[in-house]
Amino acid sequence: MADIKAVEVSQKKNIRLNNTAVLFIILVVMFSVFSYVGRPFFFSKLNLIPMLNNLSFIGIVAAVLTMVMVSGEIDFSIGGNIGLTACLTALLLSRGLPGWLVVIIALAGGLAMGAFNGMLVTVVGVNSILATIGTMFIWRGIGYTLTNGESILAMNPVIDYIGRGFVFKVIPFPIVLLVVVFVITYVIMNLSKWGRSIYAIGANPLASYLSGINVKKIKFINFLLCGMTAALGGLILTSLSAVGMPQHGQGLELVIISAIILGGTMLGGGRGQILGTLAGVLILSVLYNFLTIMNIYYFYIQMVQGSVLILVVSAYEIRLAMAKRRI
Amino acid sequence: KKEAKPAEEAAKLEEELAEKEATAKELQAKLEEAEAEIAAEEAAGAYDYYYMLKEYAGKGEPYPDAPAADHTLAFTDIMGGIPFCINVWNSVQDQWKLAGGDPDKLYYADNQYDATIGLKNADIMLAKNPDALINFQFDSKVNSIISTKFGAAGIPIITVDVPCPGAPFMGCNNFKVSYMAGERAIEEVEKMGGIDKLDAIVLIQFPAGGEVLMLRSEGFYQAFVDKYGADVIDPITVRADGGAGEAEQANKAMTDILSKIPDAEYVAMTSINEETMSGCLAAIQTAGRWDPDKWFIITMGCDDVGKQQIRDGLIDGAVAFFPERYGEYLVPASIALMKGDVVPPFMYVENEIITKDNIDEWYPE
Amino acid sequence: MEKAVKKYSAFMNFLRTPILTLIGIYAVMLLLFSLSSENFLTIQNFKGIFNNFAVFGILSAGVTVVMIGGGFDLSIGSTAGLAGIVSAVLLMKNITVPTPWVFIIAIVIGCTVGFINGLIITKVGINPIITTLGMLAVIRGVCYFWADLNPRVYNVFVQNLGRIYIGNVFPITTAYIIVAFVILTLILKFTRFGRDLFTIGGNESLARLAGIHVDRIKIISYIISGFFCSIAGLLLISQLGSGRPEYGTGAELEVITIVVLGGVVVLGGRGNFLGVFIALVIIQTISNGMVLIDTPVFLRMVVKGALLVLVIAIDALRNRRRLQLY
Amino acid sequence: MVKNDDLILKMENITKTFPGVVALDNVSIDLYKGEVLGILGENGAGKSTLIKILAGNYIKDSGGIYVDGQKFEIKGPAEAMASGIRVIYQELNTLNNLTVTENMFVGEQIVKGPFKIVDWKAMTKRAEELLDTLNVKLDPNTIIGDLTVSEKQIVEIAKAISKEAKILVMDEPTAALSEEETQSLFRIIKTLKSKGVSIVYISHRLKEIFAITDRVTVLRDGKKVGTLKTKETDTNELVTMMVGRDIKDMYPKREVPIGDTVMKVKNLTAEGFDNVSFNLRKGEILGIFGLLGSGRTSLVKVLFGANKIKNGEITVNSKKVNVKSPAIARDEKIGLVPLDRKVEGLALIMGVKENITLANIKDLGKSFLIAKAHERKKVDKWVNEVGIKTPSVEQEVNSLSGGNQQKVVLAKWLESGSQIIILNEPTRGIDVGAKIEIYKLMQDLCEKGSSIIMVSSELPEIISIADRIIVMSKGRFTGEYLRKEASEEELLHVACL
Ligand SMILES: Nc1ncnc2c1ncn2[C@@H]1O[C@H](COP(=O)(O)OP(=O)(O)OP(=O)(O)O)[C@@H](O)[C@H]1O
Ligand SMILES: Nc1ncnc2c1ncn2[C@@H]1O[C@H](COP(=O)(O)OP(=O)(O)OP(=O)(O)O)[C@@H](O)[C@H]1O
Ligand SMILES: [Mg+2]
Ligand SMILES: [Mg+2]
Repeated sequence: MADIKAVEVSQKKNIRLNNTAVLFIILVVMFSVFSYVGRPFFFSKLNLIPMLNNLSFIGIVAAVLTMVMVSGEIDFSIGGNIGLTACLTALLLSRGLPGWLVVIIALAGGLAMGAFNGMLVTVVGVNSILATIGTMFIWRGIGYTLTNGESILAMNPVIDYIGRGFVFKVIPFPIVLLVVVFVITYVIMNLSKWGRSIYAIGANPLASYLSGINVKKIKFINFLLCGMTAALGGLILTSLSAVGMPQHGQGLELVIISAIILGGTMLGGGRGQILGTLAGVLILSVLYNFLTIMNIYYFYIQMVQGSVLILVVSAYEIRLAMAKRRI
Repeated sequence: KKEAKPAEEAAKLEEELAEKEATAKELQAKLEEAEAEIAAEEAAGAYDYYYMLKEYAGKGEPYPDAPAADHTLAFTDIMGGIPFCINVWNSVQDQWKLAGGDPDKLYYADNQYDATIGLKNADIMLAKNPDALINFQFDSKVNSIISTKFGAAGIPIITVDVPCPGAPFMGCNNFKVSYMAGERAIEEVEKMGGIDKLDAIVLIQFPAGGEVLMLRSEGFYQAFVDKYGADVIDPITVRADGGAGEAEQANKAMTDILSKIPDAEYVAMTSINEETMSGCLAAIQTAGRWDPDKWFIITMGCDDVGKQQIRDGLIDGAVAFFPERYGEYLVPASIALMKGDVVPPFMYVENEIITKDNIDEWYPE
Repeated sequence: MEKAVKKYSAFMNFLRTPILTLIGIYAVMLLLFSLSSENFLTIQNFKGIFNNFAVFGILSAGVTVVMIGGGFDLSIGSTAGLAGIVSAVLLMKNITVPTPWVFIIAIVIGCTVGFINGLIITKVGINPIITTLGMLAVIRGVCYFWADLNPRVYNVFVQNLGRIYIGNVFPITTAYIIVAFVILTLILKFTRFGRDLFTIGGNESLARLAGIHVDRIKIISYIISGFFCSIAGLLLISQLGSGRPEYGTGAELEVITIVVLGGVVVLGGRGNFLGVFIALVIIQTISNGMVLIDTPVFLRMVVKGALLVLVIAIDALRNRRRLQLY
Repeated sequence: MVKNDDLILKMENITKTFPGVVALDNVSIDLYKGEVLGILGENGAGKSTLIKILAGNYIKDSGGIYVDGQKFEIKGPAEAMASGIRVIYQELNTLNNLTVTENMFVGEQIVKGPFKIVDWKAMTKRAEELLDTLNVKLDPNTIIGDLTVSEKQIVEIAKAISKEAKILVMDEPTAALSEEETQSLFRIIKTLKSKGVSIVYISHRLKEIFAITDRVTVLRDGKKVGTLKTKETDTNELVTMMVGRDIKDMYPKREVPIGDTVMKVKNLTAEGFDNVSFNLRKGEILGIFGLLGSGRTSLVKVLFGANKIKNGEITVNSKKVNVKSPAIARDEKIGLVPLDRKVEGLALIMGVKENITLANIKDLGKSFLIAKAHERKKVDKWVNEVGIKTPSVEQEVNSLSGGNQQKVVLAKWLESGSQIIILNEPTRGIDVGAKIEIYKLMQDLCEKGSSIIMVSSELPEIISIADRIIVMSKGRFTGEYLRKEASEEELLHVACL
């Protein structure tokens, strides 16, 4: 049969680089240039390890939020979640609860916040942008109310370890967490049945539903996971700063979403790569780190980051348009 | 004027008050202790090098022997771009030059009023391994972790305005300066005819900014309480959240506060900084309630905005923090620390109350 | 089959919007606050409430237009900030730019930003949320070029712009908002541009088929948003008496909250200014009322979020004709 | 070229390709002043594509368009409209949040005064007038989302005739209309014609073609077969031209032994239809015929669990089932090939592979993970068996031709092991070759013991392929025929009851 042959021809066009690969190439180029220009500070263990440490919680939340965004939804409440979790953690510790219990309660709190978002979106049917802008105010407001706006020291062996501990005495624990979360989300999104359903839902929720996929359930669980990882992010940030404060995580939603979009995830769902998100997080962090090393004022750093976002996404659009024309 | 609150509430208020008083007293005690310590060390001549450099700094002359040459200094700014911080940063840069420092070896990062960014910046500064760090960050508790890290790396820190464990403090004693402001306002109140005529005391605060910032207005209140008693002051005190030191939110908050005290004519007021006050002033004017003779306003800082407000007759005075002179303390102290010398644990700016009468002395136009 | 002609009035169609929910909420709020504080239901207080939403009101005018056309604008706060600081700098004592020129320059700034937004969104085809998110950062950075100038606004005309009360009662800023809302309502209802905007927001491909110049109209909608950012920027420096690079920070979230609360559909094609106006009053009344009845400061944030969630949830439930399946 | 005053429009050698399909191949038509030109052709022949090019909606690959003898480069819909070309599209396109009036004047509101103020009064009045001429009673202030399909279609017609046009194109305008409504439309066409408007009329209903057109152009597989004077031709000739081969080849029917009842539907009522009962037997192809809006889609959606049941019961293999969701339907081995495959059937930006396994993801591996080799093997099997032409199984289905897309949807249900397959307009928009393949596939399935429910509005197709045909009209069953008993006239008649 002629058709079979047609199948076998396959994949010649896939030699074309995908967006994620391009991002990593950009990252490598940036890295090399920065290492040279920012010598001797930029390319040093003393700089890069803390940089990774400091982006760990952003990366972790971004990875799971990527899952939410590929399924066509969004969660703006992550920053509020981080703030509330930080406050909760510090408060519970100050009441003398054991560290492990506090961690469990904090993660459960994250789950609860995720469940609330998920309910609003899947059961009530509210647009997730609006629902989570609303809950963002709620979470952060509760954080402020609980602590009366004050920061609370959060020192406890368990909590300390989450953000500042080392595995085998050398590898910072947050980096281990970051790697673990990225491996897990990569496996989920790229290798598992679950991830397949997520992509399908993002590509066409109606067709997925009409193919027997339980769209609501999957979206709901995505929100749950997102809530929980945001709480984990809150724990890491609490540990990194040794303080629980309601301001924690303020504005992080836009940083994280920018990184995800930079990584090639499309608003509206269906397209997106966990590794792209990793690249996006790294690019924004490396840019910040380098420009700060070069004594650039914060607002100009922000300008550069904003321009990079627009430029890279323009490039995606242009590539997509060119690919369409090529057919 | 407001009627007495129900007993329950009053009790709660009293409790809070006692707590606040305790905090204030504690602080005062610490302060006295520190002052004693400083005096002792001073007598022993331990701070001589710092004082010597500071003398040159104060005169604006190059420091002898260009002590900063070949050294590096890092400065993390609490919030780049606001007048107060611009003044501080400029003065640090000027002093660094006077000390013979290379501008390229003066590192800068902007903490953006954000603990997360502050931590990131601290780490980047750590990677640049400066000889000393001037840390200007908004949360004293977050500072403990920064202090630990720099301590481990053997890099001395000087902290600005917000305490940092184990690091010498430079800046203002928030409670003290706001107490000064309160005393000054009391003078005005007395001139006008005494406390009975005063309708309200308005404190524009930033609760989200933490305790240290709250002291910047609670001292004002305390001065009134000490003079007239809590039973007189409490019923007329209004606290409001004016936001993070930006005019916009303060303007809105003040509008609402004016509704809360619709009949108040004679009002004493302070706020966390002058940008905030400028928003409040605009609100008072817009509401048609502005009368320079009936509002007794003392602000904190006396930065460029504050000076203008004094000249414009909008405020009765400002407690000057002299941000443009912060560098005169910070750079000599940094250099002393770099050289392995010691500096006083508290370096307070000598605060002055600047009014329309004396502004031209301090800041000739 | 003979079918009776069903009569539909414009009014009935109007009731499909969340307007009733909003009015209900507002009534409850008025009741609660006036029972708990004698200072609430006073002219003095309402003067304040209305004057307080000047900037958000003006910004929401533009955002409503953009959102009806299916767009989004996150750059409003930064754009207002830019127009504000540049105007304030131009109004400084030692700079002699005539006031009308300052206004023109401010408006040109806003419209230019809007034009750039529109151009990127339509011609490059980037999602408006992403485009304006990027622009938010870029423009805020530009504002800081003038960070150390600290311009104060002494120009009496400019000061009065956002501060005076008509007949000593009615804030002139509210008059601007009403004028803007009425004019925009008329434009949306009675001009081709307005109708086309609804069409584009409702179904962009249909609009293209109908021969509507979709790109042009979208760009104009962003320019309108930019225009209102300019006005908001001028109001900011007028009301605050100074220019600062950070003015307008965070306005985007507040304004979007208001616009959505007012019943403008995020995906476009539906919305009206009456709803937005009521939402404005509601948001401002909440924060005012809560100050008057001594609510803990931070609870206000929770209440605002809860209100947003509540209203959009009610709207979602009301408009869900068939059970949502996925 | 010969100057001819009466020649309004000439489309010359138009070619247009889509990924995988040559939709138009050197097609030329011409249109004279005041005439009605019919365009005939099977589904997918390229009729809609041709007029979309004329309307500026698609850009042609090559060829020329001349209006009034002038070369006319159409860059977009606006230019086409400006030169007096108006189109009623086949796909209903309404703004469901807005009123009838607003929809009717989208992009071309009536304005007055120097400031071009939209004149709502005039528009409402004009809308009423137009609806009146079309003999419908509708309040122009109704929100259009509340209307039925046929009412929406009438609004679309009213919209197209609301403004003077030089060339009016109607792409299957009567698909959803009743006989009465169709007659009103014809009256209007005649009036317009007498005013000198030229009309392009596309329809599958030969009866209408004979009733209203002056000439008819026949397309087949994207090529023009010929143009005839309507008066000088007859049904047979046109059908032969359209099909291009013997009807027998076109609809290959095999007799498959029919077994026991596999699905039993009793007194089923839901949104869109009332009190419906029928049986489906093993190996059977049950056809459901009805006009647009007759309730067919609602019915199959209920059978598949995508719409809610109000009343009645469904039995599958003698077991009463409560099909609450498509997931349950799938587990009961029911599959649905939906009406609009791009919207309801396919994840367009995903590959052929992912789409084929879409309904059976749980079977992609024993663990949490996807066994890639296992998946690949399954997919390759279906690609071969169903005959999907694709450069690779990774290819985005977006770029496949309509027929191959449809085969992907079918393969999806085969992969999930469906025994009862519901096909809603299975051959809509696909070319003849692919059509025949689909018919063959359907019958292969029946031979293997599956049962099929086929919803179709194409009479020849349903009459030739279905073993038994149920006719629906206005949400009720109005007739049931065995294949041998059914005739096109009879079915159409019953469908209009
Ligand atoms: N946008 C598109 N993308 C890809 N292929 C298309 C597109 N539009 C049409 N086609 C293909 O072009 C061919 C002709 O389609 P067209 O819609 O013109 O047929 P038609 O004669 O109008 O059929 P029908 O009678 O079903 O309306 C079909 O094979 C169809 O699948
Ligand atoms: N959920 C619903 N709510 C209200 N009306 C509905 C609903 N579903 C269907 N209808 C109406 O019921 C009638 C039958 O609709 P249905 O879509 O089943 O027709 P159809 O014959 O399958 O049309 P087509 O083949 O074009 O899809 C239509 O008038 C439709 O508007
Ligand atoms: Mg005074
Ligand atoms: Mg067609």
